[in-house]
Amino acid sequence: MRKPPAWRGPVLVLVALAAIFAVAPRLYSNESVLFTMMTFMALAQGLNLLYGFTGYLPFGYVGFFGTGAYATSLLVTFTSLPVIAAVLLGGLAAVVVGLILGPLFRLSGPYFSIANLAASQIIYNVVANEALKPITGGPYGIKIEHVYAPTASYVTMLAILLAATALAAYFRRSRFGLGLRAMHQDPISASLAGVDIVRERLIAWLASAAIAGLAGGAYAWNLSVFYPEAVFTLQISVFAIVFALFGGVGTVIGPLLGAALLYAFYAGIGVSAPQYFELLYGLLIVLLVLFLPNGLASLLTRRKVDVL
Amino acid sequence: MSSEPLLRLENVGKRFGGMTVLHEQSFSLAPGEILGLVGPNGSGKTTTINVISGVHPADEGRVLFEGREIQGLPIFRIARLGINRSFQVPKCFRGMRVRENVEVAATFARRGAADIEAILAETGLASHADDIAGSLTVNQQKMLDLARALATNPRLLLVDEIGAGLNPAELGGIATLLKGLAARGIALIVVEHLLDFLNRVTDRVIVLGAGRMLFEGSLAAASKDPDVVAAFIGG
Amino acid sequence: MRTHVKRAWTACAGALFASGLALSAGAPAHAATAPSEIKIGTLYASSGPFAVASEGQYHGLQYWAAGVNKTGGVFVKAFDKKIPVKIVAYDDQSSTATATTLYNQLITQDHVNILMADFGSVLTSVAIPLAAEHHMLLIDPTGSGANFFTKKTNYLADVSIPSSTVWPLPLAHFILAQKIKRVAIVYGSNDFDASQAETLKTTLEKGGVKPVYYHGVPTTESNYTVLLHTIAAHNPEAVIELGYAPNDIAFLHALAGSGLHFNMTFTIFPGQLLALMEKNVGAKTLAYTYTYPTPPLVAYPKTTLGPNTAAFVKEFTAAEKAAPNFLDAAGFNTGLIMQQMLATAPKFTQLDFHQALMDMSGKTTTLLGEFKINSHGAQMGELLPVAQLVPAGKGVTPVVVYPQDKATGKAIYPAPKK
Amino acid sequence: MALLEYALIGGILYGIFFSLVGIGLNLIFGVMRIINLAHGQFIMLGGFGAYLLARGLGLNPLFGIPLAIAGGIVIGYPLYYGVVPRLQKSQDPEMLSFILFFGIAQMIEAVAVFAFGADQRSLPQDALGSGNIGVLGQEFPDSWWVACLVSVLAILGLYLYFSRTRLGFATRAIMADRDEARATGIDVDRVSAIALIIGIALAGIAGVFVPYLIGSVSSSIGDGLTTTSFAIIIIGSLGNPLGTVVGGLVFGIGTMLMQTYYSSWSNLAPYALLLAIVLVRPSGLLGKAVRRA
Repeated sequence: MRKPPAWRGPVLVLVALAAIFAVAPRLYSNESVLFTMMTFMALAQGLNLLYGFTGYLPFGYVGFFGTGAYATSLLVTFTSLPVIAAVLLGGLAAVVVGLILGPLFRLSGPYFSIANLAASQIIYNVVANEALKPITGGPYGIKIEHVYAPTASYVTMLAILLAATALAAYFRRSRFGLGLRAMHQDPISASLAGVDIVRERLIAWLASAAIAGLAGGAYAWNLSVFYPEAVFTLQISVFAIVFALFGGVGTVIGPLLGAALLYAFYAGIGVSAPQYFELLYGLLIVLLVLFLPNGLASLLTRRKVDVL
Repeated sequence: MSSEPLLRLENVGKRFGGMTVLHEQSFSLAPGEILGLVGPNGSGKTTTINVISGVHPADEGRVLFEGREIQGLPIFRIARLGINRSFQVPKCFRGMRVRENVEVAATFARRGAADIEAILAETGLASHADDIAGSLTVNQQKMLDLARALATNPRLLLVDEIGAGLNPAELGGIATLLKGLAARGIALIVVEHLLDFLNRVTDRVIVLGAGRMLFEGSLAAASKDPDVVAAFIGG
Repeated sequence: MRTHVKRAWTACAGALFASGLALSAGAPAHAATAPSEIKIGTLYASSGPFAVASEGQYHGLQYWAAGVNKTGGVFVKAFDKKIPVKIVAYDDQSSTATATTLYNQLITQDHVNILMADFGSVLTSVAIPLAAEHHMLLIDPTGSGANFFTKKTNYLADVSIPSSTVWPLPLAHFILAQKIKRVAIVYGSNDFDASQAETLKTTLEKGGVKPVYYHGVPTTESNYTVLLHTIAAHNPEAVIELGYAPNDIAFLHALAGSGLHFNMTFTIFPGQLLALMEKNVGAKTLAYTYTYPTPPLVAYPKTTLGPNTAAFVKEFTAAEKAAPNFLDAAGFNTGLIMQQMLATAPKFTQLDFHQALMDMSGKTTTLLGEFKINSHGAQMGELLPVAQLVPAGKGVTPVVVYPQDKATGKAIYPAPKK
Repeated sequence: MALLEYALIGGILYGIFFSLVGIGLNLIFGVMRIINLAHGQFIMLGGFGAYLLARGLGLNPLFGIPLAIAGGIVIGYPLYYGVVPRLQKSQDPEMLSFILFFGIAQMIEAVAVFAFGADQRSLPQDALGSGNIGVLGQEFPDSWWVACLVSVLAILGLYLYFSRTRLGFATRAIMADRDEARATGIDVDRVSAIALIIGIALAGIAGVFVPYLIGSVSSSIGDGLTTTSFAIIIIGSLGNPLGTVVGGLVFGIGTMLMQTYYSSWSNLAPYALLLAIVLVRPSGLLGKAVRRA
């Protein structure tokens, strides 16, 4: 009754994001920092799709990222597909991995997280295995310099970030999202209300996987020379989790805000003293869990502000 | 009344680990009928409800709803067929508002439009519609459970110990509500310890003891049955 | 209610812009005339598997810079005057991902005049495409991985260590000369070790010796106990372990604890970081093993550029109160080469820098030996001999056993059991 | 054949040691339903403790054992009262503890980097005996045997604690049902705090031997050890500390066989085992890990 059109908030956020990252390279020339910031914003948002809306924390989220990065690079290496198609297929590869890992949902929260972490380590150890050197390059990394295109990959990553954000807005505002929220609170009651929790959860999981896979593909394109460690390091999961938690999971702007602020902070100061950041992030997690489990966004929701 | 009952259980059994908690349970229920389930703790009352609602699927036997086998179906399918329930310990969406709790069920059950405001009024929650569910009292949360179930337009409603902790006036209100639902054609299975309360809503009860049906008939007759007496004293 | 949504995203946008602007402070300064200082950008690792070596290399570079700045800086031919040197350095913590961002930072934000890689092939590898992309000459002190040097380039020069394609040649020839038939090779799965292993294997096979065991392990491997038993099951006479310093330490540890004995055991890093290895694995374990001795363990008395090895050791020890290791020497040598490059390049451009290095190639000898790079950027000079570590007092000392013209003694083969 | 014997005997030694590695995590979970994601970091601290004693003070690394116990008390006691009751009041203590202890893990790791750098450190080779002890002609370093012996003693001690002491009995009561235990007058907080201390101390004791068994200790080994420990206790039986020994042996023998015959794939072993077991036998071996829904 008192509501403006439901699409207005999401559209404003998307337009703002696009505008900011379209203009930013003119103001600040280390595009690699901007690119990485977008990567982490997309990852935090992608992780939010699962964790924020279902409560399942994908500790091995980096596994999808690495899968996307390698699938894209291998397609570029062994086929003549256009890179952008390879990036899309990188997202698809992550979805396939997500489907294979679907049975993990038989496990309750923390065991799901640990098993997911184990799964990501398996993917990493397979991709980085000496025995697969002829295919993946093994521990020696992979090179796709011949398609190196900083601007195109930058735009692609921006598109992925926008897609992730649009998905989060959909989850937040739609009937589908209502079902997810209900499931998050009480899966049995949600089922009794008629919510197909298995299907809803799987869709959220695959959407989350797809975002990480796409981001991995675009990241690989931007780096163009990388070692398996660079796209499979647990630090990527850690950053995505901390950023999303800090901003506030279950919202649309929370993960964006968290990732932008903390990564800017990291890029500004942290690169020269990373261990301070590990300490700070650790402390931040402890404080958030104890005092602000719903992140920055909850400072607003507590005041009854309707945060998107 | 048609020849096919709304709900029929045929030799339904349930085990947990090595222990059988429900033996060869068979009974049926017609639309608009209220069936009371009584028995000591651990006799299988809640298990029966869990089996019918799909929360814990049966290991043996058949559960037929409108002639269709439903054992083994996921909970949401059973709910969409028109079976719903409340819980002894209420399980509402604690972080959502009261109205949203009901909206979820009205949205997903796909059983026709539900009048959310009417359901809220019926269950005495109208004045709390915008409160967060977790902030309600336990009794209010039980009513919210019921409201959530009603929003799916059920044909069979399973009510688990809704009377515990209520004062006589509140019990009277619930009894009226349940009878009103039955009058609309909704079949009810009511699990209850409070026999007075049960007596007010139905005269057909099944007495369970150690997972077996000991008696089926009126409450008054049940109290004279030696098996029933033994079970209650033994339990 | 919804207006708050707007406020929230505006705040988000504001935060982003603020952070972006804060980062971009320090606008680019393009030097059309002589800069007030020559900015040399590099990375070092204060921690991680490459830390010990990387810090040595960085230290050597700082020592060089302090030296030239004391005399007013380096002579830059393009501007015909001396200009002080400024080193812009970041800590990559041995992480390639961090290193990528930081190399970018050096190029795009700090606009360094000369880009110099961190220690070793792994940390160098990510800089190579970046340098090429930005048309910067990458001065590569110690990144020797064979696949860096596969095509002609103007943007890469390996200055202080031989390319892995030629590095193991003396070792292979020594093994063949000793008539060792059963050789086991275990190497770290990284460009540096794997390309050495590859060269070694190929050369041995050409000489009719097919390794009985040839296996890569993760660069982070720290437990060789089981592996050693698997190797022993192949009955090798010689076991060649090619790794970074932590691998070598772990390998030698495991060997000492295993009760196994081989006629010849070879590792790389005792020849570069002898003091560290002695401290970590003990002289007893090192005794009679083989290595590539590097300056200052081998000395080049005659140089055309800079002090000779002995003089460098003396000066460095006096200034730094500690004897230099190879990586200190490598860092210093890299400084010297850049100094000569600036002193001879007619114009202040990356291409002129590269040409200057090419012109120096084959005509320059430094404390590390002959400086000779090919058109792919690979270092073909500065070859390292093979030495055996023999007990001397409480420690061990290298005795060069191959090639003949550099030998200072004969190999004690098979190595005596302890 | 000799290789197979070597792998099997080595696997048993390695496995018994890894039972010790996992057991503290399992104890804490069993008693408090808290997931100590900093478990591997506590092990790492134990390793650095022994390193400091050995390299700094020239003591035998075995003095790291009392140091680990002291460390368990100093860390465990305030940690329990600082966060555990608060977590248990929350809606989902398992998940929140998981994230919280992950934060603690990050902090410990960062502090370790400040204190020790990120380099791999090893202990004096001959401190636990410089020779080899052979069984069936297969020789293993003395340090492996010492580690194995200490592990057996620690696990035996834990068993005696459970079966012979009042505190141990109370601990078992809490593991069976926390609320029930509280109702029967057990000081649940005190007993749980002691269990947390024991759990951390056991991790620290395991850490003392890590430099010998896996070659070195460095500030980054924590996460890997945590995951490995999870694999071990899930293979054993979650919440049952003594079942950990079974898990340890399966892991140890499996890893040794992999290292011997498929060494390049051996890093996969703990993860593959973990995943296989949670997916194939979720109810049988896992017990509590399976979702009730």
